[in-house]
Amino acid sequence: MKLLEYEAKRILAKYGIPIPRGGLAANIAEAREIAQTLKPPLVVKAQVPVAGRGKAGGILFAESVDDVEKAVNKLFNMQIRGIPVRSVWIEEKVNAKRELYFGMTVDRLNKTYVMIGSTEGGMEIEEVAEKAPQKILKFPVDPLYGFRLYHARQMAKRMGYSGNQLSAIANIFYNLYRAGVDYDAELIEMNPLAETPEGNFVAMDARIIVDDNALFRHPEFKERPLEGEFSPQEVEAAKNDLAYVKLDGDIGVIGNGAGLVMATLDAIQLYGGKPANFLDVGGGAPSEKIAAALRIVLSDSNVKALFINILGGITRCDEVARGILKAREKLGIEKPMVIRLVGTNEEEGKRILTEAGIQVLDSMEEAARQVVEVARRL
Amino acid sequence: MKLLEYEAKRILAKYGIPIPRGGLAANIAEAREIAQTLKPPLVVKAQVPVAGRGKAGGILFAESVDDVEKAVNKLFNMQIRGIPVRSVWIEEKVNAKRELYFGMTVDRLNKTYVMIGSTEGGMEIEEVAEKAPQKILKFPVDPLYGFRLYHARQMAKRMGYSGNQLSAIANIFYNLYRAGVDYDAELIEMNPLAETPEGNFVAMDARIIVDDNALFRHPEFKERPLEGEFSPQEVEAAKNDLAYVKLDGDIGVIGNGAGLVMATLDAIQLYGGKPANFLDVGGGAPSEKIAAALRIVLSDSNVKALFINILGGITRCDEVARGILKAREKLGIEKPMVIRLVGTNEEEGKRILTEAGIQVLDSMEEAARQVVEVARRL
Amino acid sequence: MGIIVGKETKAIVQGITGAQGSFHTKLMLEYGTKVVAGVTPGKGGTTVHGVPVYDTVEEALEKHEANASIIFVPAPYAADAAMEALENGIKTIVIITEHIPIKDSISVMAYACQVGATVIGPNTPGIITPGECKLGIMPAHIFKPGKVGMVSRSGTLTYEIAAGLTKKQLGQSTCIGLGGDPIVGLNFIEVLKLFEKDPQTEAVVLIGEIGGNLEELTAEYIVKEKYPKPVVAFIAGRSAPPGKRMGHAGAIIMGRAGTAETKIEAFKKAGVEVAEKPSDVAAMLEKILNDKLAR
Amino acid sequence: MGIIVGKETKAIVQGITGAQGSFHTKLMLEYGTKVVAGVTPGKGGTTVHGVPVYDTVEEALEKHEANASIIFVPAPYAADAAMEALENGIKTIVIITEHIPIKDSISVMAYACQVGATVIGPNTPGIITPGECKLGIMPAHIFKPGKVGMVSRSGTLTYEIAAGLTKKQLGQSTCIGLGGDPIVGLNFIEVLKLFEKDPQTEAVVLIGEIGGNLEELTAEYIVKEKYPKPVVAFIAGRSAPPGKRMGHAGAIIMGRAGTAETKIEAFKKAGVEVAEKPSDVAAMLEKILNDKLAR
Repeated sequence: MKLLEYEAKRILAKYGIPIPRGGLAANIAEAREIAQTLKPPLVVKAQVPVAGRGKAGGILFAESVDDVEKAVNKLFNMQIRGIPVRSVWIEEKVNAKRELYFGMTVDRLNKTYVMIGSTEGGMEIEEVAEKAPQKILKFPVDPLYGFRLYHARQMAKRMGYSGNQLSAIANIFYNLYRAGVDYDAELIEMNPLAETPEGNFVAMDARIIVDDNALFRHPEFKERPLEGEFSPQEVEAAKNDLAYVKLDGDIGVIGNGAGLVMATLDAIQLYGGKPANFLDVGGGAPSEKIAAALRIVLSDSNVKALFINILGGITRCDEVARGILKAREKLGIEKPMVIRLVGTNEEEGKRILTEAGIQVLDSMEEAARQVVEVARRL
Repeated sequence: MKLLEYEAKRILAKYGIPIPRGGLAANIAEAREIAQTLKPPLVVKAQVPVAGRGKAGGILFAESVDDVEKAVNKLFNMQIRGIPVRSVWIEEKVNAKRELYFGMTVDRLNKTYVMIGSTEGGMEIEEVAEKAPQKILKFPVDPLYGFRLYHARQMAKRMGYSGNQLSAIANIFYNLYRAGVDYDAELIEMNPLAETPEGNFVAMDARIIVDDNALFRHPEFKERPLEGEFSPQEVEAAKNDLAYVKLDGDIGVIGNGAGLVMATLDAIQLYGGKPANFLDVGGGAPSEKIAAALRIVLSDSNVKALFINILGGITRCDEVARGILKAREKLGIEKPMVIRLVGTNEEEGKRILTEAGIQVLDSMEEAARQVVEVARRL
Repeated sequence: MGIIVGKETKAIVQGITGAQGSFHTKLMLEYGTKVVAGVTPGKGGTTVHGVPVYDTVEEALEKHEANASIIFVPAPYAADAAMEALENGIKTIVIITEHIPIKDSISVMAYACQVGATVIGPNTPGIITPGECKLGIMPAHIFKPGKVGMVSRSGTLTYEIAAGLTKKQLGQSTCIGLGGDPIVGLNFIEVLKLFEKDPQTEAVVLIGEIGGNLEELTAEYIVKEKYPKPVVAFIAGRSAPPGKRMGHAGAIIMGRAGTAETKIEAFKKAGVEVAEKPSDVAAMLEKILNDKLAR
Repeated sequence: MGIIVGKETKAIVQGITGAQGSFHTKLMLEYGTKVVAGVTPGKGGTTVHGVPVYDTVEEALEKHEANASIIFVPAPYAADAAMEALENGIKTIVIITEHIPIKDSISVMAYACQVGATVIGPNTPGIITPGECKLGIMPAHIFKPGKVGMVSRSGTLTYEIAAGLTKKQLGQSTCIGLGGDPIVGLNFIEVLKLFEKDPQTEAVVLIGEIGGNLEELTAEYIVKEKYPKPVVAFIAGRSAPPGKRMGHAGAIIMGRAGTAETKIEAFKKAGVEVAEKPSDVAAMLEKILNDKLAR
């Protein structure tokens, strides 16, 4: 779950990390009120959960309360990567002598967290990572003893800090780690972390992605609205514990297992078709979940034909078959369906569908070829 | 820091451990109000930080609100081990089919925490521990991975539980551990933990001692009044970071290091004297701390003579000497003092005292003999 | 033969009384896997398909000898179940459960490393040495004994490709699903090392997907160690748009590394044949093994 | 000779710029201890009594060879300092700091055990091998080289008894303060084992106090292993009233075990002579060593 900038910043502040003075506004009145308590120059930032917001015009500057009103008006009439702006964070502009990067993410190879720091932070950090990897400091965390203050000092030291700055920035690094672990973050980062001309440090921007699988430990995010961040289909999918990603083609795809669904998309593309979505029902989906998957995919009006590709392991083919029938009955599906169904309880599944007059294929590639053909003819 | 029963129970409840329904009252009106919300029979329990409260008459039973009033009146006019009762906890009486013990403390030998369980809990648990140690289950906690739910289940299993009770009691054990670690407990225990005729579990009594050295991590206890729990001298000592215990003799004792002070008390007793207190100034005490120690010891009117026994390591003899002079000047001390001062900066310390006309001895046992002699003559 | 599991494997099933645990215990027993005991807290004393159930792993191991565990315990408790098995000395652990928090998996892997145990998963279909032992949830009928080792990050895609092999009479020595999570126990390189030492395995199929850089590192390993057995790879996610999230964190595309293109490129550079679609794998493998025979 | 520290010891001082750290660095240098570097975060680049100061242990060890560390860091940070030294490969650590939370000490000891390091303390006066190396805060002039090993739970009481020995010309091989906290690194039994192997040590003085049951366990060990060197014990706290708390958790009396009586009884049963007052120790030891010589 991607948190918004202001949520991430409030968490950082709770862990003692300096952030610019600021406040959240959902309308002009609130914005003016907040702006009056702050010392210009100010920054007005659209709260949308997408990267590259700055380049898309989502960050504006203001010298006065009236300026802020103008900026907020502009942002509220804007969509960033298709997402409407519903709130803004207004804060005092930080004078950065230097922009650093500091974050934590998951280190798959070492099977632990990894802390990442760079003295060349800012919008181009990804370019730095690619072109000058030696400027990125990576520090895998001992999974038993964690990232400790002295590790933070070692990193700070390697990044060239000493004296009072050493302790100040090491504390920020250490507290970022604590926040990340406490909040089950897949990613937590400050980019940029500003060094001011006075030698202080302030987190100018912050990002947190909470591990979706750990949300049961964080009930505070349970009631968080998903609207605005995701398409209606994605919201519906999340509610049904389905993994859905909207794409721009016309063949609706449902499968079990991320790898198989990806390979299904690849096959459709290979035969010249264009998938309308990625939808993984996961392992062991009961019939209700299959029905929900069909409902979600079909709610996308671009979909001309449907491809259901199930290879049962923990998922049972009979459950899938029942789900398809349930959804067909309830939704009155008329769009053509190509179904491929093999694996656990395959015979029973095929029997159910065949008796209901639905044809079932054995080969995924043959099925992909057929669905591309069907969609092309429509 | 010893928490009171109600504080311990509220912490347990926060961690999901069932406790009897109840409330805290500091006066009769509050007591009646709470009693009205509870279902009799009720228990009225004096909130004092001493063990053996039940045997001392600090726990009374009540069948009605009027009964509660009588009980509270009685308790508020009572001292338990010299401590006046200032508040009572009123709760619904638990019907216990069986009284268990479960707790966590520090395992010095294994250098970790140890979980302790017994199906023979209640007031006689210490007797059980001595006479039938096989009935006490000890489970050292892995310092790296902690006490996990399955460890709790292993203990519950060995204590004879299975089925739904297994999970219920294992969760209680596990949550007690979590509470203990989170609150830096030196000791956390439920005694008794009741098993009701219906097979449920309820913590009838609870005790938590928080590691004094970890109080900086628990600011919620910072403002907790020490009065009532400790003598005025003990409160004053705690404020000055001194370790003071009142005893019942007439020779005031000040020394550095718990072992040395204990050996000093032993020596006084060996020569037929009776120490008035234990006071350890700890390591590296500055002169102000020495002065505070003198003030505290002399505020006990039983004290006839003073024995200061300092063997300087991290403590500097010159600092001690200055502290003694400071206190003598400020307090106008007239009671006889026997001073033994050797170790770090010994020459300087002796010079300071000798110049001020105070005699300093080298041998602790000689000094002990002298102070006993001086006190006897007074 | 094959690797990690075989005729000598004696398994316990943790979470045996749940719907999935019970269902797949039945299938594993039918396949011939020696399931000696089950564990579900609070359900001790019952049986599931004739397998006795205990409250704790400790108790199960007092009564039965076992050297492996397969875990169907729900996600919030699954890591704890794995720790319980590890602490009780079990050295092969298959975690079927998906949706385990990353933080929990990190602890499990650290513990496993400390005690020298092998963890497969989480979020894996498990492992099968066809004809000997199935410790997993894969549909057994698509596998048959043979000389191809399979290792995959994807569950169903493995079945897809295994079915293709079997249809062409290319049996498998052992098939392993590494698991789809960001943190998993075994990785490609470790499995390649085991296959290298296994006399039954003559070629390896490696099934990767977008996300992470383990495929790239594996390609490096193959070059550096001059890996002696032929490897055929398939990478899912060629059509994935960059930056989109495909089902789980394992499929987040991170920068330029981690795309299907970088992985395919890395393998091709390492002399590994890369299949365009799942069904190509069997054909390519057939040719490699025939050529080998001809030599 | 002696144990743990000696001429070969090269130490760093963590928390060297604090009042205690700086003061005792001076005294240690004067005693001849090889203090090669100091560490205080944020104070790197300065010097204390000629000893160069670094921000991290890592950095200090890049520039200097060291095999021991003595820690004066304030309690909330002291455990972290110990972990830093351990992680950087230092195998002998003396923690002078008192008031470290029990929870923190538990972590340090677990880590030390894992990496095979020796921790003395916390809340200890340290260790001294007279004439060779002092890694601690004890007043040096009361010690002199000799053949008596000393091990104690109490700081100042050790000086008391050591001074008595020295006055009678009974020098010491090594004196160790185990530390007054509930959780400390080295314990009596471990030190007895080291003294057993040390050719210089001919007798051992063991100074215990009320609280805990380590003295009782040590007595058991002496009996069971037929400990070959003579041991004289002193136990502080005979006059302590039961249940009263004497200065720190180390002195809580727990049930019947842990009183001075149980400890004295246990030692007497184990054939260990127990002194009634501190000054008796030297006299008893003198007699034992003379008897030994006579035999």
